[in-house]
Amino acid sequence: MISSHLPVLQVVLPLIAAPLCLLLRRSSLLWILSFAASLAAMIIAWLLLQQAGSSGVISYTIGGWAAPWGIEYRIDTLNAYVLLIVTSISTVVLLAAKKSIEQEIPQQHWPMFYSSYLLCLTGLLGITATGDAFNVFVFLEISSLSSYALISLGRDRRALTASYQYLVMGTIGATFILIGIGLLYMLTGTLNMHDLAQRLPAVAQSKTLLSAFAFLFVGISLKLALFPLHLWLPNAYTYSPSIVSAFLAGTATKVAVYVLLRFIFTVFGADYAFSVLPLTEILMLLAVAAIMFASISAIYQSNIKRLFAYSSVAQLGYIILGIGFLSVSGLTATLLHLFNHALMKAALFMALACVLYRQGDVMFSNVKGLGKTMPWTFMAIVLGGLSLVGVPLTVGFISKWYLVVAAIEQGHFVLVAIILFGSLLALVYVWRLVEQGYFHNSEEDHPRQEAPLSLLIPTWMLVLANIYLGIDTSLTIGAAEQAAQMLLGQAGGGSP
Amino acid sequence: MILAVTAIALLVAMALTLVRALLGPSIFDRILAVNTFGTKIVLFLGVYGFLTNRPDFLDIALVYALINFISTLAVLRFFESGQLVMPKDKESR
Amino acid sequence: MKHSLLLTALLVLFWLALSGHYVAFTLILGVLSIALVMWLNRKMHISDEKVMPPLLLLRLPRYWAWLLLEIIKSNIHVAIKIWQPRLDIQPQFKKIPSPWKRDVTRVVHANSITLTPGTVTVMVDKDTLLVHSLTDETMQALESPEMKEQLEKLERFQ
Amino acid sequence: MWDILVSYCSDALLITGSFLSLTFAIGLLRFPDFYTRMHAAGVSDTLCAGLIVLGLVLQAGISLVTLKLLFILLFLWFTSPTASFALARAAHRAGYRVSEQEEVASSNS
Amino acid sequence: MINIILLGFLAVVAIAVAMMRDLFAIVMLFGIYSLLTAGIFVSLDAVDVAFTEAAVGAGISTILILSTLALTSREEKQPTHSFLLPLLVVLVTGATLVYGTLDMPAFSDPEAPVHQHVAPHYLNQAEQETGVPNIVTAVLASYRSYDTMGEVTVIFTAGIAVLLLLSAFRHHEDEASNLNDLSHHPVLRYIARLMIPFILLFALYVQFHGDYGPGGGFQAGVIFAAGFILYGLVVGIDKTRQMFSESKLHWLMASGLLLYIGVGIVSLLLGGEFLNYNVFAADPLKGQHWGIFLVELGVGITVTATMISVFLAFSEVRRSE
Amino acid sequence: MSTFIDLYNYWIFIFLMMVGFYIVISQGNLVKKIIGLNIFQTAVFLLYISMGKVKGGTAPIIMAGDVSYSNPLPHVLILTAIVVGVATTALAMALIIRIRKAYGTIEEQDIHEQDASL
Repeated sequence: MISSHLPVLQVVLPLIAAPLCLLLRRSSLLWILSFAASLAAMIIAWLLLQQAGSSGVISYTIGGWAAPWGIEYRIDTLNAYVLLIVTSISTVVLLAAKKSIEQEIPQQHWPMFYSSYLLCLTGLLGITATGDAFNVFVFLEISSLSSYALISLGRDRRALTASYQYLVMGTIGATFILIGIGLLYMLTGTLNMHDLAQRLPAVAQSKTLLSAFAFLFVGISLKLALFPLHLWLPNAYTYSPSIVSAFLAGTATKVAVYVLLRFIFTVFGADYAFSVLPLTEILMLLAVAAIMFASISAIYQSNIKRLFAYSSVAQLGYIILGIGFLSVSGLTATLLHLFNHALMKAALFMALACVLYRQGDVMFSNVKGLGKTMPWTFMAIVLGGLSLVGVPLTVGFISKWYLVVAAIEQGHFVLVAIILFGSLLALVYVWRLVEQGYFHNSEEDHPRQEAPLSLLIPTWMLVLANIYLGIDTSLTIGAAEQAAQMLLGQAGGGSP
Repeated sequence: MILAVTAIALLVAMALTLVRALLGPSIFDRILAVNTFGTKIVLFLGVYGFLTNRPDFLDIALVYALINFISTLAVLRFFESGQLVMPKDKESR
Repeated sequence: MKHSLLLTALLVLFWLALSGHYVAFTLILGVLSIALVMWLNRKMHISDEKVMPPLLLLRLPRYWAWLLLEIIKSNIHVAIKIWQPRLDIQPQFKKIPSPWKRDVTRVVHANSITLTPGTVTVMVDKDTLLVHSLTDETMQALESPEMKEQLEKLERFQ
Repeated sequence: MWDILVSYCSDALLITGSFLSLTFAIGLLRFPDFYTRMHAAGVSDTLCAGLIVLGLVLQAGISLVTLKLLFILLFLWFTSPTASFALARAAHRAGYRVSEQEEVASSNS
Repeated sequence: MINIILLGFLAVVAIAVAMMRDLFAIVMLFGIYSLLTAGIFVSLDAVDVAFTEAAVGAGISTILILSTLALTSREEKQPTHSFLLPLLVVLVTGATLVYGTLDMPAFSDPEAPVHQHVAPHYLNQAEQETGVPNIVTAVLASYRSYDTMGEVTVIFTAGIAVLLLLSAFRHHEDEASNLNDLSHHPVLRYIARLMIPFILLFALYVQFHGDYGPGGGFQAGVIFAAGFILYGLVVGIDKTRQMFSESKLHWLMASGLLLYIGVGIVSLLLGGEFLNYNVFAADPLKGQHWGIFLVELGVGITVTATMISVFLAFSEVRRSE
Repeated sequence: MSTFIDLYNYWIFIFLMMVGFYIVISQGNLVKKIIGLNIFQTAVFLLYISMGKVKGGTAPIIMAGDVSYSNPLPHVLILTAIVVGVATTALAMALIIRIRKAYGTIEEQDIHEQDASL
């Protein structure tokens, strides 16, 4: 009986835990409850991925009302894959969260902090699971509002302005999405994505459709921090509490990418999206600009969190680049990198959380000699960095490999060069870190002082996943390829 | 017919009130205009309900009649507690 | 107690006027709602005020009628002033006595002044009201013995 | 016969109400300072509101709507002078005086 | 026709807001903007939306912005940076939309696709399927009740966020000045005490009659909270806080949301889909009735508690460092 | 010409949207930005509601008799969207109060200057 309700439980379980967190007075229970909710969500996501893999699309009508009238949850391999990314990152981050939160957040705020965290998770899961366009907007706002609150908890006062900036840009983005959805509704009279997909070809010539597409694209790009709409991201990631950075870096933009994919491929259909607009060119141009600009910016940062935030913008460039190819290998690269980037960024930000825990800050000066004082933490940073560069035997290599293959397939040799050059730039900023950590000594003589195990173990879990999944690729590539084929299979406009 | 005339008269009155709100000149003139505008909207909603034969929409007018004055009281409260004065004064408090 | 009953009666009337659905379910909800409001009322110490102004006011139809007449008269007065091609107004502040023992009378006094166009109460002090008046005439109307008489009746009323 | 009378009454009330609402809106524009405008605006809504609501009441006949309308009027008559008073007091406290020039008054308001 | 005039007013107000520097004046104009919007919503037949706008505009948003101004500053500085780029962005956005309008169905055309596909089902079937004559309520609380659950969650999230941001800045008991309320004004005190019971009862009426007329849990919650906001303004923040301690408000906020989710979970346990009210009673209409009633109650509770705690949080912020 | 009248409503919304959007991106005052954001959102709400209007229709509360009703679905969506708007405004205002406490100003430019001088 339970198994048929998995799609909705996926979202509702963390949602129930959120108000319960507010009521709990005992702080140890708070963490247990949050972690349990996240873990349960991860198990459900795993089960859903299995189900979707074996039986195709799972449709769940909420309230018992049939699809275009009620709200439908529609899980296919793509959803389930993204759900798994979000829940597993959230779970691992929460595993590490306790110590870091105890240090960075005043105790009176814990119940509300965990509550916000779970609400953010709920929002992200809701966006991913739903098959209703307006429902996307509602859950998008849940995740956004809670992430504004989470970011503002950073100890630096700039966290407040970062949060405000994100709030303004995020709301503009959400309102653009709202306009886009409204125009789609105006043309078709429906909000259900599947229904939209079937009704849109009839109005493909409409100018309104084109402007709906433009608004959705820009709105989602704002949420996704696609260059040049990324301005909110570096500050938001830099000044938020380290746990929040790790969580958001691993999940929020990934879900936004998913929404973009969903709208381009499922709702509008690749035929429409890529024929009416020069979408390939637009995406590639923006992606290349993101890779080049953000990587170079990253090199010049003195705050390491900020460095990795810029690197996130660059990595999103790779993700977007894969969509532009409109081929199975391109999309597979996108989806792979979605997962892989989530893994490496979460690992890196959690390693930074370890540094922050001991050093109180993550400027370059704090890293000096870190290879000696916090060897395990620093090793994690280095391995994560190497994965970011795309060194073989890490996950980063796999996704870059697919990207290069996709570029070669279509003869875009310039792009191959740019991808490699981007990796080179990544190597530069990772090398700066390595140099500081191993070849410089700290001014003061710090004793060897490793981060607490409860922080270090989850970090290393992610690092090892980075390496394991870089060697044994069957798991991720299988799901990614299946999802990519499904997306392109829909490109003809037909139903799966 | 008469209802329509009333509605139009109210709209004109609203327009004139709006002019006052825009001209000011003092902040109190604007608040006064907002207040008056609120009453006009209450009446307009009532008349409109009858004009369209749905007088059950009076509930909306009732909301305004009941709670629209709260924000004016809020203004007074902030003046009373000296919170809404020029920023300079506030720093010295 | 008397006042609570009166307030309850008013609330019942209000509910019945609003609801329009007299089936068991909504009626039960109505009873529960009124009970909740009265309970909150008590918690907020609203009705243990010695005198409940609404009830006092409702028991004074004569005062209302008199006030209404005043309102109409002064409305006409102010309307004429507005339409006069040349503005003929004498805006002025004045303190007028309001020597009432009970607050509620002063409230009625102040609000009655405000309700009649041409005069606005600006400040309520211990036993005076600061009033702004549009013209000399409206100010004189305030100081007329008639108003005082009416309010004295109100003060005596219990 | 009765119906016609009622409808005429209602029309007359509505027209007078509309006329008053216009009158006071013009007063709001015409009067020279805040306190005098106050006489024209918020306060006078009481009679204009009363006339219009009564006009509507006559249109509605005896029904629940009548009661609702009367409640609206009642609440308006309680809240409107209160809001006006609050506003006048706020202005007075903020140092807004008639005798002073408008510019001075608004700058230290 | 009427809405065109009102829209014209709206445009004028918007321009004025853009040009003015005095934030206080802007807030007041924004009040007019909200009133006008409500009027337009009514003239476009969206009474429920107008109701929401009325409750929010009159009851909470102006007061929140005023409190913010009281804690920050009133005048806006002259912006010095260039306005060309923003203007360009805005023009491009506008042009995209205008381009989009060229193929739009004409305004209020009954043949437009919006009126052909999903909506007719609601208009023709909803009353039979849910027993609710107000179709907006039927769609809101039954067909798309999941969206509404999201809506409550949004409110809950915002409440938590505001508490997270402001609760550390509450003033201590001794700092509470007697100036921060209006209780020494007999006029205000009496009128407020007279109005509060009616406001509260009206809110409850709105809560329970959303099935038949405009209104529902959200509007009711805001109006109910407005009653206490009035109380807080006139009688004192401290007294209001005595009635609603922090933990009590937390409890109420959470319980409304939990009630909503609980309805879903129970329907799931009874063998239906999440939020499928039909399974609550042998007669699906009865089930729908109960489901909608409980769900709206959950909305009302959370919204009331959130609005009150947001208001209190804003009012209790220490003014001086 | 007929297109003009048919689309006039939409164009006013677009105008409002642009004014609101302009306020958001051009003004330096944090409070004013949020008010602009509200105007922007309200315009979108109006766009939705106007697409639900049916000529000769009335509010979608079923009455006796043969009446045509306006489309209820946009109303439901906008109800939710208004709630989201209020929530965002409340959160933004709380943030602004905190920013003012931390920086002593609510002007974007002054904040940037203070951050840059660090």
